[in-house]
Amino acid sequence: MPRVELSPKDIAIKKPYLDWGLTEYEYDRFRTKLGRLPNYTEIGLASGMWSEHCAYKYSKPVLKQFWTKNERVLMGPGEGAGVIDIGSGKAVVFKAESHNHPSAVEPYEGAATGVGGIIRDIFSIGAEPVALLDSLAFGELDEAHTQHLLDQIVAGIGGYGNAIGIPTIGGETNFDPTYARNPLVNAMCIGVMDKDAIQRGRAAGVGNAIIYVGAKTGRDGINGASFASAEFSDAEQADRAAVQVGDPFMEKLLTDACLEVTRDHQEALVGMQDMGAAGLISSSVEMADKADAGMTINLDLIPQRESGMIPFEIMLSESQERMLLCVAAGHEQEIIDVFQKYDLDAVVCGQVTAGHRYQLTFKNETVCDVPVSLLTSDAPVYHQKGQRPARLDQPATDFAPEITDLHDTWLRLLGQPTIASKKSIYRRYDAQVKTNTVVTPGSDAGVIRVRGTKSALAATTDSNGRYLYLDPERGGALIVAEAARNLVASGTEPIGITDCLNYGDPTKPEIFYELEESAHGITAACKALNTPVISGNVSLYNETNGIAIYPTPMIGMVGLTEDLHSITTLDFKRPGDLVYLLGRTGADFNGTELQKLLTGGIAGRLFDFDLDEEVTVQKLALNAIRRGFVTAAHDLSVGGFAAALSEMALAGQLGADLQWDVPASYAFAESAGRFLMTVPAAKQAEFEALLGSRARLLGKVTAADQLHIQMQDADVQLTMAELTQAYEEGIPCRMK
Amino acid sequence: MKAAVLSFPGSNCDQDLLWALSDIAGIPADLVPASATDLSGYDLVCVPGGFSYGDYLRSGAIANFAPVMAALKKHAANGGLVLGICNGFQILCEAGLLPGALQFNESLNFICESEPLTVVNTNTAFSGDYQPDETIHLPIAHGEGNYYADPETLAAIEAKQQVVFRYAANPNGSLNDIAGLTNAAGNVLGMMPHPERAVETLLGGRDGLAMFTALKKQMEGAAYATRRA
Amino acid sequence: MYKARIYVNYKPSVLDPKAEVIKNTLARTGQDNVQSVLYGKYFELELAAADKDAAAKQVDNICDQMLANVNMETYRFDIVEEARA
Amino acid sequence: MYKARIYVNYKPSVLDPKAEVIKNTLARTGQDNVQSVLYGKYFELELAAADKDAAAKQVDNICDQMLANVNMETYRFDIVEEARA
Ligand SMILES: Nc1ncnc2c1ncn2[C@@H]1O[C@H](COP(=O)(O)OP(=O)(O)O)[C@@H](O)[C@H]1O
Ligand SMILES: [Mg+2]
Repeated sequence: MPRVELSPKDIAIKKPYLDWGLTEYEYDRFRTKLGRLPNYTEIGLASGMWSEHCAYKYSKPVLKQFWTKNERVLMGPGEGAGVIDIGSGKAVVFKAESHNHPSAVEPYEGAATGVGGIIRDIFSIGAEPVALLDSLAFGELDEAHTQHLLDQIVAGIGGYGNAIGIPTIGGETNFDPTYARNPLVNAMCIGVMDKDAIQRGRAAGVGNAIIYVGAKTGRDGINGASFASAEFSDAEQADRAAVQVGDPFMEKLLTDACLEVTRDHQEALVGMQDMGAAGLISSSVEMADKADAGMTINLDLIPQRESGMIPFEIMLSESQERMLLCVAAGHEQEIIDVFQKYDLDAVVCGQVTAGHRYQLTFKNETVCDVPVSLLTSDAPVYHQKGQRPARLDQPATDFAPEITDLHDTWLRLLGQPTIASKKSIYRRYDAQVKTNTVVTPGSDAGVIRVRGTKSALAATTDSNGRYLYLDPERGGALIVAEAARNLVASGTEPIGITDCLNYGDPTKPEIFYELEESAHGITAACKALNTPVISGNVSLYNETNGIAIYPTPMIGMVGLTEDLHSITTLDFKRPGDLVYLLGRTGADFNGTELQKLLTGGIAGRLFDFDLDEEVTVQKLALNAIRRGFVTAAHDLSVGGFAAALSEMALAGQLGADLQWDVPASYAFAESAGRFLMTVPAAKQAEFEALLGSRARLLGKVTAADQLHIQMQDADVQLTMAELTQAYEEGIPCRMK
Repeated sequence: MKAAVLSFPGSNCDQDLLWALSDIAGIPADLVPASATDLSGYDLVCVPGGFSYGDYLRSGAIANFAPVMAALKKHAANGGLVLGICNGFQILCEAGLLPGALQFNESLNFICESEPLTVVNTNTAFSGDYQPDETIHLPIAHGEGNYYADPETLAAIEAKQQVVFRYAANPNGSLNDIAGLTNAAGNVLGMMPHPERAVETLLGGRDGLAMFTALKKQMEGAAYATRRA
Repeated sequence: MYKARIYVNYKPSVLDPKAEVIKNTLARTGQDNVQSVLYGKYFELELAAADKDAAAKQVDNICDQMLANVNMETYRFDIVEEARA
Repeated sequence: MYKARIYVNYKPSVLDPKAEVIKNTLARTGQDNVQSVLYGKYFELELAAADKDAAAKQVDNICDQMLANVNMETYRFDIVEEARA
């Protein structure tokens, strides 16, 4: 049964838009601003463009507070991705995107198309995509459903990234019951380009051509938020796929062709944008909007994979691997020839027009004629009022763990999936294709060299919903600080962030409070660490049966070093090196992995966090690395000292003999602003002079096959075999 | 002396190989598209890793239908050197230039890892700069690297000492731990591990370099021989 | 003993990049008389069951839960009774 | 117009890891009455040809050269004539 397009009057009466995610108020707003009853296509376009994904109608007021500019930022949020100057005439481009919902429905393809989408954002700026990262969160790994999701999501990420040939250099994988039915799948892509070749998604210049490039448009992906299933007969439903299938082969060709266009046809190319959420409509109308222009598109010219598609479907399809270009009039064939060389469809489908109207024709009829602004800047913005959740005002009493068997607790903690080795995950990603990867997954950050320079870029993704659940603001700041700590430990200076804001339903005041407060925390830390937000993405409504996930902003951060020698990894290098702990450790146990392990959940007031002190320690740590005092460095975060020390020993296959005059439980505290570092004896004096009281000498790296740590109330020996078993088997043994 | 690096739609290690040959090993090399029909003038033809044509049917299967394959087969038949790495190995098997086939890894998962290999045959144009039975470490990155050949074929391969590299800790289920082997004539080598990813200390090791230095010597010698003749 | 022959295919609205590549390659090698390509999976299961209906019920369940991804694939099967070997 | 229905399977001597996984999973979920699993590929080609023999010859060639790797796979097909649409 073909879709029936209701008449404007019937739309007003039958209100199909309610099923597409538009409210009664929004329909009225659209109609009033338009000055007449919208037709089926027009109101359909509104449902896509006025969705949270395109209009940020709930999150805009929050995102406004982000700090987005410093002297290095060449382009901030607003385009496909942000751009930062990295010297030597080069710039780094990066962005992250969430694909939580598609991955919950269809884990392999959902994750794969998430990767495909973020890659397009990067090359649409004109940058060569050089690295990928991911950030994953799942429920408890003992559940068969979680095992299936993990296996398939990882397969999907690898399936796309490996095939297209972009190395996945890092990521994170967290486990907590809060994500059991709502996994988080965030992907980040990094690109490198000449800084004077930045491309924007603009459709300027009356008479210039709009060119559609890439895969044909099908009916896949249009029954998301805006396309209610109630409208289909069962037979149609059976034929209709809820998800798209990614085609990395096509995207590889698309990447190469688009980069060739930006490189060799600068004078012909006016603007370029990928077709992401809300497909053709969002890319085209945003390009017109950014250039303050009008546009007309002839839908008969859009390459279509299926017959009988109506304008609504063509415009809102989220078929993958498609791009939209604006090309100077007269240069159309020149550009089409480039794409044809790569066996890709490229067709002129529209023009930039004078005035500000957005017009669509279909079978010689005008099916949409609205002001550009009606679909863009006229979208509603809601100023929600947050309400502080009660749990924050009545925190449980502080968790005060008593460690009776340090040996046993240590090994059990090390084997927790959130702490344990992620090797079984990242070994399924090609980390080295393009032969730039200096540090592969397994250390604090992935590091790639920048070809043609002496520089390297480090990158990390970090999140911790537990901290934010206990304190959204402080947790938000903590997570930015942790990301920066990872980059510093790798010997690079943090230069900027991207984010994915994964939250529940923003119309609930308590959820909105979490969103707003965490943005405060993120902003404070970004300013203190000099890491502006240059791009990002919002994923709301992460709820199951009305229960939201923990507020989980994901921070993707990039660091820079102009000296390859400063790159540092976490593995112990040589017996005899001195082991130092930087920063202060307190009785900080609320929200920790230890609390989760011993009590089954998290509760209490999140521990204090001194942002200024964090900045100071990070500066000192980076300074020490740059001056060549440090042979290995590792930040302390989830799992605290115990996790970090074990990782250093395991990675270097060397032991250590240490004394630390604090209670045994402190081995698991997650106090911020700390690093473990090893220093050759010859550098001891210089190192100590630089660090002063902020570094405490604990002992030495040894050739022994074990860690020996003497603490105030415990003396523990852990053999390499025990540590390996706990750490390496933590995830695989639960996957069986 | 000149090398060609073939580039199929979907190849993604072509630039890496080009870099290893020309910038690191000092072997002049060109990127040659799959649409080319002539490979004369090249002493060595390299078939790089990646996912040619998406590897959607079977890895390497569609690449066999590219125009350049006729020229590659001719080059090989004339005794020219051919090196296939990863997807290149798969393509050479599909094209019948090497015996056997590459199946899904036993675990069914893609594996990216540094693997210890034993160089079991140093009497080839590709491996002369390694020590007999030397252990080297090369990265692997593949989902379909599980070498299979029927029993007779396998016996013939072993009898003629065509195996050049064996895995020290078989990661993918390959029969006889085969990581790389030549054709009977010895001028065509296919291997799943990536020597081109192991030519710089900065990137974690240089165990792959000896393959390229051996090839360079071989080609220099050959070029000298041709000049004399 | 029953034998189930199961066919799993993408739904028509799903782009199948695999079939596309095969079709294009055939065309490129002069075989453009091949006008459509469908690329699916084929399974054969042998199973013991009380009767054909029971076998069908179990197979249907296996298809739905495991062999096909019903978000984007459809399946069909037939079942034949086999003589015991 | 002819339609070819093509089945490609591993040779019996080749262990198919994918089929093994399915069989083991079935056994693990209590369905050990499933005694064998074969996992193959299934293609449908529609092609114009002078007659059925010509179609069969071309399809056989496509299978041998492209759709199957005869080192480890076997194929079979049947061809039916289709009414023009
Ligand atoms: N999903 C993933 N993809 C890629 N790499 C991962 C993933 N999960 C974890 N890793 C890698 O494993 C290592 C440990 O991760 P994590 O414990 O999150 O590090 P940290 O606590 O230092 O941020 C890092 O090198 C990280 O990049
Ligand atoms: Mg770290």
